[in-house]
Amino acid sequence: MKIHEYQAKDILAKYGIPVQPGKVAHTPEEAEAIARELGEPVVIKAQVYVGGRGKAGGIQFGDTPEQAREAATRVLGMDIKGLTVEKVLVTSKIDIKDEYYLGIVLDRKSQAPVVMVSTAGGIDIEEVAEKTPEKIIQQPIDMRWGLRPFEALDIVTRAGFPSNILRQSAAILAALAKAFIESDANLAEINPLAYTTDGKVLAADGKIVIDDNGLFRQKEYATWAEPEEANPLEYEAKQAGLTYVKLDGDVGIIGNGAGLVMTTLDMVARAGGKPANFLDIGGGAKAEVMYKSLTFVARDPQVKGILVNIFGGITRGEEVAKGVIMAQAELPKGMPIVVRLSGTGAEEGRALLKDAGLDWGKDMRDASEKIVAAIARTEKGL
Amino acid sequence: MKIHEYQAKDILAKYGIPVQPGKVAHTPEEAEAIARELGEPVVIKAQVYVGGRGKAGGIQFGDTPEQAREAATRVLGMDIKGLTVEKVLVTSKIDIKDEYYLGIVLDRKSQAPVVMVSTAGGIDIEEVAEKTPEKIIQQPIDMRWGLRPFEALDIVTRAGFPSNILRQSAAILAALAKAFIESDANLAEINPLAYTTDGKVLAADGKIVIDDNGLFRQKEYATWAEPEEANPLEYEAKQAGLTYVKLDGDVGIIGNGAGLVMTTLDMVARAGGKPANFLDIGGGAKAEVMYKSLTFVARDPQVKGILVNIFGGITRGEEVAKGVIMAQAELPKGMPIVVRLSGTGAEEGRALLKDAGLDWGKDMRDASEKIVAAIARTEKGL
Amino acid sequence: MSILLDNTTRVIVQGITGREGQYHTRNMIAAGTNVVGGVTPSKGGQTVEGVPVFDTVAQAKAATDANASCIFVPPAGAADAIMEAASAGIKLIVCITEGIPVVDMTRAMLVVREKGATLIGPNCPGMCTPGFGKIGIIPYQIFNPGPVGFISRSGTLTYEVVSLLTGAGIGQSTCIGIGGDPIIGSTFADYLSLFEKDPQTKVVVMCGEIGGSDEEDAAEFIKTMTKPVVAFVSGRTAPAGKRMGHAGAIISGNTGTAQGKVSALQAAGVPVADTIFDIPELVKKVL
Amino acid sequence: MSILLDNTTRVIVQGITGREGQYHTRNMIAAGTNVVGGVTPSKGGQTVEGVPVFDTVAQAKAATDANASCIFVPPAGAADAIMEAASAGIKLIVCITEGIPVVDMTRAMLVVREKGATLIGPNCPGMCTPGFGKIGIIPYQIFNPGPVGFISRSGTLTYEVVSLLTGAGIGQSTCIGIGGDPIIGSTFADYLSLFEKDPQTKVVVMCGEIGGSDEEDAAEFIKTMTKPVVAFVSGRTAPAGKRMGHAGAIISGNTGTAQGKVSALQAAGVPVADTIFDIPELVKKVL
Repeated sequence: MKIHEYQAKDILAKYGIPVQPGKVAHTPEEAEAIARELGEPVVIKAQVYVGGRGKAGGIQFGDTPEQAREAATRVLGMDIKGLTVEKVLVTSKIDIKDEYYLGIVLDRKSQAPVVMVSTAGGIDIEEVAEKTPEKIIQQPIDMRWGLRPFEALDIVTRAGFPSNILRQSAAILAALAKAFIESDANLAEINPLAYTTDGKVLAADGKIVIDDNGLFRQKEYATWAEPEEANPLEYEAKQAGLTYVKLDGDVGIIGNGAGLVMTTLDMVARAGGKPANFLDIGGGAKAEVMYKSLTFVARDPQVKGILVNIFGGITRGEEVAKGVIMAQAELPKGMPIVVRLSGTGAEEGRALLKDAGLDWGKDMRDASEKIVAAIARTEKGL
Repeated sequence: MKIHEYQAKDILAKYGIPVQPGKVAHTPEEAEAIARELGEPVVIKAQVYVGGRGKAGGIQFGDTPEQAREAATRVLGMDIKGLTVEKVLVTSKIDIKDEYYLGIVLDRKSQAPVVMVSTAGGIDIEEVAEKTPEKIIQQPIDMRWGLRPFEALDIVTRAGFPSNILRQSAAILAALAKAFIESDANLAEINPLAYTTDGKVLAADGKIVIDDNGLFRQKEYATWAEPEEANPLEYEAKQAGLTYVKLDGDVGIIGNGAGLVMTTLDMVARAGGKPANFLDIGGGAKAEVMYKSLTFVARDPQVKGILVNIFGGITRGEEVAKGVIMAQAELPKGMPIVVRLSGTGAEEGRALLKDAGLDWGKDMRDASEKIVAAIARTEKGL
Repeated sequence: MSILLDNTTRVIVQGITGREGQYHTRNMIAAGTNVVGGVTPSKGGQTVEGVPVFDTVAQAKAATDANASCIFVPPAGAADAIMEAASAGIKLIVCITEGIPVVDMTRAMLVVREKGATLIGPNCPGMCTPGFGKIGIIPYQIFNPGPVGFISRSGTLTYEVVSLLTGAGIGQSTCIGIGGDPIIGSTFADYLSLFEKDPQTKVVVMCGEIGGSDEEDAAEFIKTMTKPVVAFVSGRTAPAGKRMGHAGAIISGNTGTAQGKVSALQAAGVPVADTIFDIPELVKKVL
Repeated sequence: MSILLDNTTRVIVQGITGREGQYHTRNMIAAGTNVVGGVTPSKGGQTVEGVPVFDTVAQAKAATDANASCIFVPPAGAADAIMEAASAGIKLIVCITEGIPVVDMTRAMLVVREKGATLIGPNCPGMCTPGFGKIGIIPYQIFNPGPVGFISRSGTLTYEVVSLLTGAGIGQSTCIGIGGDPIIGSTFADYLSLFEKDPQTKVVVMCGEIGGSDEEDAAEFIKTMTKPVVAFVSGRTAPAGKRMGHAGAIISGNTGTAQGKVSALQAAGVPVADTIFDIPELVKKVL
């Protein structure tokens, strides 16, 4: 789960990492009030779930509260990579002398969080990794210990941080590792770690991604979930407990099992269609889940037809068929549905579908071709 | 540092360990009010830093708020092993079916906290260890991991806890280990862990001893320090930063280095005297520390004379002599002082002492014999 | 022969008293698996599906001499269950649980590696060896003994492809669903190495998907193998940055794309099926 | 010869820029110790008492080939400093710091043991080998080279007894203050075993005190030794349950009494001095 910069900084501050004082504002007036409260020049930063907001104009400055309001007026409502800016972080402007990078990312290969540290801060670390990998020091964390202070010190020293900021940087890195582990993070990044002209070392920007699987015990962070402007349906699906990803085609797709659904998307694409979504109903779904999934997928206005692909194991064919039939009544009139059922209860399910006059495919390929053809026919008004 | 049962239970509760609701009372009226608030029969438990309070009558019951007040009246002010009861814990009475023991103690030999678990709860675990050691399961904690849930489960299972309480007991034990480690404890004990007739598993009593060396980072617990009734001087010494232990003789003893002071006590005893205290001024003490130490030791009304034994290394003899001379003016008139100085600055120090008319010993034995003799002379009015 | 599961395998089920645990224990027994006991703390002494329940894995192992475990413990306790099994000396651990926090898995893997255990999963359907039984939730009836070793990151997709193989008259030696999480106990390369040594297995089918670089690593390993491998990769139409159901199925930047995996496999000389329907034919070609 | 410290020993000082660190570095160098560098994070590049300061032990070791470290780091960071030294491959670590939380020491000892390092202390005066120098804060001028190996839990008491020995014309091979904390890197038995193998050492004097059972363990070891041992135990008048200055000097129940230790040592055939003044004579008897 992505969280905003201001939320990431709240977590960092909780672990003792210095950040500029600041607050989030939803209106220019709030931004002005916060700037007045801070009593110093501020920076207004768009809070959106994408990178590159600086280049897009999502970071602006205000030396006075009035200027802060004006800057917030420009930034709020701005479109950044398809996302509308609905809130800004109003925070003290700092005078940065040098920028460094501290990051921790879950690494599949070492099966551990890996610390990444570089003196090349303030820029995209993936770019650094690609062009000048020697500028990044990487080290997996021994999860029995966490990152011990002397290890953090050794890492920033090896990364070539200047001697005078080693102690502070190491303390921040060790705290970042603690925050990562205790917050169930997949990624925790301070970029840049700023060394200011007045000799402070602080997290000028922070990014944390929380492991969805950890949310059950990260109760505070779980409440931070919010709809991504660009994908309101995905947010609602998550709230409804559905594993749904919005895509930009017109063929709604529902199946059981992530790999099967992904393969179904590929198959539909192969048949000349464009998948509108990914929806995995998981194992052992009952008719209600099928019903909910179909009606949910149909809420996407781009969807012109729906393919249901079920390989029954724990999931029973009759239940799937019942759910589809229940849902059909509520779907837009004439919207094509093709169901493919095999495995447990497939015979019974197909019988039910037949009675309800629903189309079915004999296998994934057949079903994919049928739904693509059906949508094409509907489009032509046939 | 010892803490009271109610404080230990606050810590346990913070780690999710079930305890009875309750509050501490300083007066019978407070006890009555707490009993009324709890709205059920209560037990009144003396809060003193010694064991065996039950046998001493320090635990009494009250089925009504009025009875609670009466019970508190009996317990408050009671003397238990030389300590006056100044507060009581007023807590819900529970109906215990079975009692178990969970403890964690720092073990020097394994250099780790060792978990000790027994079905023989409610009684002194040292007695169990002596008479029926096979009833105790012991296991050191791997400090890289802490006590993991499955290890806690394995321990309570091996200890022979009944199956139906294994899950809860293991969760409590794992939480106790976490509390131990994170609180810088030397000892953390739940005795008894009670299995109540209504099927609950909870910590009916709790004991935690905090490592003095950890107090700098256990800021909340550090504020819990309070004078032990029997040893107000020890409490004050700690507040003043002096390493002081009250004993029950009449020869005040001050030295540098714990081993040296202990040996000095032994030597004074050998010379026929009885040490009044242990006071280690540590390394590199200045005249002010010496002065403070002498005047502090003299505050003990039992003290009839003072022996100062310094082997100078970083500690300089002149500083010691200056401190003694400064203090002398404020000590009871005629109180004998014998100083023994050797090592760095011993010559200079002795010269100063001589000028001030103070007695000195050529070595530890000589000085010990001199102070014992001097006190004997003073006693006889010579 | 086969890999991992054979007639010496004695299985316990951790979380046996739960709905899932009980249901699949019944199925495993029906498939011929030698399920010798189960574990649920505070439920020791009960009997489920005719096998005794113990409070701890250590007790179960002592009483039954189990050497494998199947875990149906909920996410919050599943990593602990893995550590318990490995610490008790269980050498084959199959963890079905989906949704384990990844931080927990980083810890559990330290123990699994230290104890020299093999972990399949988590977030996997388990494995089966036709003729000997299964550990996990794979539908056993779709299998036939035969020469194909099968490895997949997915559950139902596995069943689809196995059905196609069986329908085409091609049987399987052992089938493993390796799990859809970012951190899993064993990867394609680990199982490929076992199949390479297994006399029964003549060809290996691996079904990969987007995310991570296990397929690329497998491709490297395949270059050292004598046995042929046929592959399929799903998620060609998946966009970057989206978690496609499996926690591990996510393209990060340029890492983990289906095209990258297909290219790596092809570079290792592996025929990669365009659709799953092409798999039986590719297998027949190399058999 | 001697133990632990000889002419191959190259010492760094962790916490060299602090008041204590700097002062004792000067004294160590004056005693002839080969101090090759110091470590204080964020102070790298400075020079203290003529030796270079580094930011980390790893850097110091790489630059100076140090094999021993003396730690003057404050309590909050001292255990970390021990782990840093051990992890960097330093084989002899002397930790002077008093007041380290015991929980920190339980962790540090895991690393010390894993890395095969020898830790003296913490909460100790360090050690010296007359003729080669010292690591720590022991006043070097009271020593003379000779046949007595000396081990003590105390600081100033050590100086007292060594002065008595030197005054009686008896010199020392190596002297070690093992530390007054409940958890220390090495115990009497560890050092006895080194002295047993050291050709220079003819007799060992050990000064124990109340608390723990290291003296009892030493007594067991002494039964296996060929060299004579003379002992002294302080704290005969100490009451139970009181911490006598040293965090480790506390009698718990019946454990850790002076009488128990004296009895155990006597049972192992060790002459135990009644007062420290009897020690030189006892040593002369067995020399």
